[in-house]
Amino acid sequence: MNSSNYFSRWFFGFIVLSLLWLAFTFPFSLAELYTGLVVGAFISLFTAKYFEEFGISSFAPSKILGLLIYIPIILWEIIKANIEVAIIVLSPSLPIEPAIITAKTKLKSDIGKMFLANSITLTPGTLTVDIIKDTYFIHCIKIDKTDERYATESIIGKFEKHLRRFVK
Amino acid sequence: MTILIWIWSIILSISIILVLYRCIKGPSLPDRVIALDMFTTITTGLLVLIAHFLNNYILLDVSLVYSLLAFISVIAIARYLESSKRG
Amino acid sequence: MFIIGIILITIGVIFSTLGALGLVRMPDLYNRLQTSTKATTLGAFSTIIGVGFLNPAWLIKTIVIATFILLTAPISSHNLARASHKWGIPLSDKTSVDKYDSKTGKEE
Amino acid sequence: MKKTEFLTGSFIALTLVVLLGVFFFQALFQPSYEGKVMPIDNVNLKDRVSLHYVLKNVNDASKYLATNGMRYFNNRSSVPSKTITFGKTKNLEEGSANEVTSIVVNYRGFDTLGEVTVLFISIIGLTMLIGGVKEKKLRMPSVIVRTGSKFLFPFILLFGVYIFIHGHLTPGGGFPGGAVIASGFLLLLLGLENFKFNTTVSKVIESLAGVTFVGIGLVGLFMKNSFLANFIPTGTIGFLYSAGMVALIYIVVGIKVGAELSTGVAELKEGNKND
Repeated sequence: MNSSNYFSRWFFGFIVLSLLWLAFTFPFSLAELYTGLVVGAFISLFTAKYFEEFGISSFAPSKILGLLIYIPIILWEIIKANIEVAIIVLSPSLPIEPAIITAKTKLKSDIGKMFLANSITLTPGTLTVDIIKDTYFIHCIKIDKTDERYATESIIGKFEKHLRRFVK
Repeated sequence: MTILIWIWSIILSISIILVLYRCIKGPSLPDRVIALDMFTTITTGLLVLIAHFLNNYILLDVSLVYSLLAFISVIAIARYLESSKRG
Repeated sequence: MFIIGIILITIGVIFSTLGALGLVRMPDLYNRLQTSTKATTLGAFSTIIGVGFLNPAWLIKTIVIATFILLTAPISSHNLARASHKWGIPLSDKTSVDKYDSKTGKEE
Repeated sequence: MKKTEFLTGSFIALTLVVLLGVFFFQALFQPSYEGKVMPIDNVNLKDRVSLHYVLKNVNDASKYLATNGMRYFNNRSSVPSKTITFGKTKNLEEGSANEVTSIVVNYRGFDTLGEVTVLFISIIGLTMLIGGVKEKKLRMPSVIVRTGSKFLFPFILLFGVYIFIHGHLTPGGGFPGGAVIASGFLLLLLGLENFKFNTTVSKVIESLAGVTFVGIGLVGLFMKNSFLANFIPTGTIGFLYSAGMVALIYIVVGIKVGAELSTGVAELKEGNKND
């Protein structure tokens, strides 16, 4: 999919940007639709090269379904993360044992790595500090084992299997 | 309803004051940048609340521009810090 | 609709305040970054979506704003953490392991 | 800086300045409408506002003047005032829901042309000043920042375009929209390690936009006998296709300001290595 051609990227950008335009100008009207189509086509004409791993195949139902499943999972994880942080902040003794540990991912594409890193940053007690090739350096607020395999399973594993449904 | 909005705004203002305390005291430059980043995020929420209070759709556009500019400024400062020496 | 909106805004306001409290209480920069990123992201997200629920005509626009915040906040906080590690901000005394330090000099 | 670029840039700037001068003097030598000057000590503010503004409707104003004539000037308080309803009132004088836009582009469009020209000249000056400064090397960005800036750039661009196309309906307009577009380019300059901003193309786009601005003004001059007059029907207030020329001019101003500020930002980051 890395080598999706220019037209397929342009089409992806055109659809996404036009939909976003309609979302911006919410009370739907035909004038907005025409303007949105023109603007979306024009912008994606010269920003298509930045949609590197997308294309017409991104609209496959399985991928859209994967994204739709992923959204509630990440939202639930964010809420859990916040409750955990709230307990730490409100307890008088500040029970923290910070550490920077490593973990490995199997995702290949840049966009997949970005989504995974953002998910890690938003979820319980973890923050991505850097990525070098496939190694994630993660700052944890509270950790009992600093083993790499344990970290890979507990932190990355729960997102990776859902993310693989729509990114490589 | 109005009373609720007042309470929410006052609590958000208190949190903004807490953030400003860290911004003034912060031992290093990145601490202050974090405080400012958080300041802008809270202010975006407050702006949307005010948009509801004044029933003014226009402020939503303003809040989007505000969060966009905050994001880009934080990235700029971080990239500058990344490629310079502490001193 | 109305009640969901009020509950969402209340959750958002509470978590924003908790994030601010965490920013004041935490001992070193990285932990501050952790609390501030998570708490304010959820705080702003839930406040904005809550306003969307109070005003159903605004819902789509508020979802766009909230998604934008959800996408950009982790990127900027990641870049700040990386920058301050490279700039030389020390970790707190409680830190047990720092595996990043050995490879800091190596560029991709 | 390349010599040809500089020459084309100065040529266009000179043309703009000469055109501005011509219109300035044309305005000076026009006869005044009233023919008499009011004494300064008892000027009423109401007398300073045009009848069109009080009535908010061109057609009604002309009808009123045709029937009532000079009586209007003696008895201001009897002028009927119209209410304006969003989404219903048709053929308003300037038709823009955002009053600031109607003032900046319609009543003071000439001023805006001057502002845009000032911005253009200051960017040229910045280019000359920055020339010879060495580029500061940034460290390799991480994968997240690189991918994130690539992913967000089209959406930021779309948002900038949204702001300046909706300049007559929501706050914003050409200048903020251009600034948002420039911030998108700033994000790319920060986030990608080998992004080269093509200053030549941006200068050409900017000059074309400036020429279009003056061209719209000239069309107004030929059709309505006044430079930058609103020659397009203004439609219904609050709709996208309304306000006539205001929307058109704000699109041009947005493109021009976006290109100008992006050029400025790129020059600040990269320095100027041609000269």
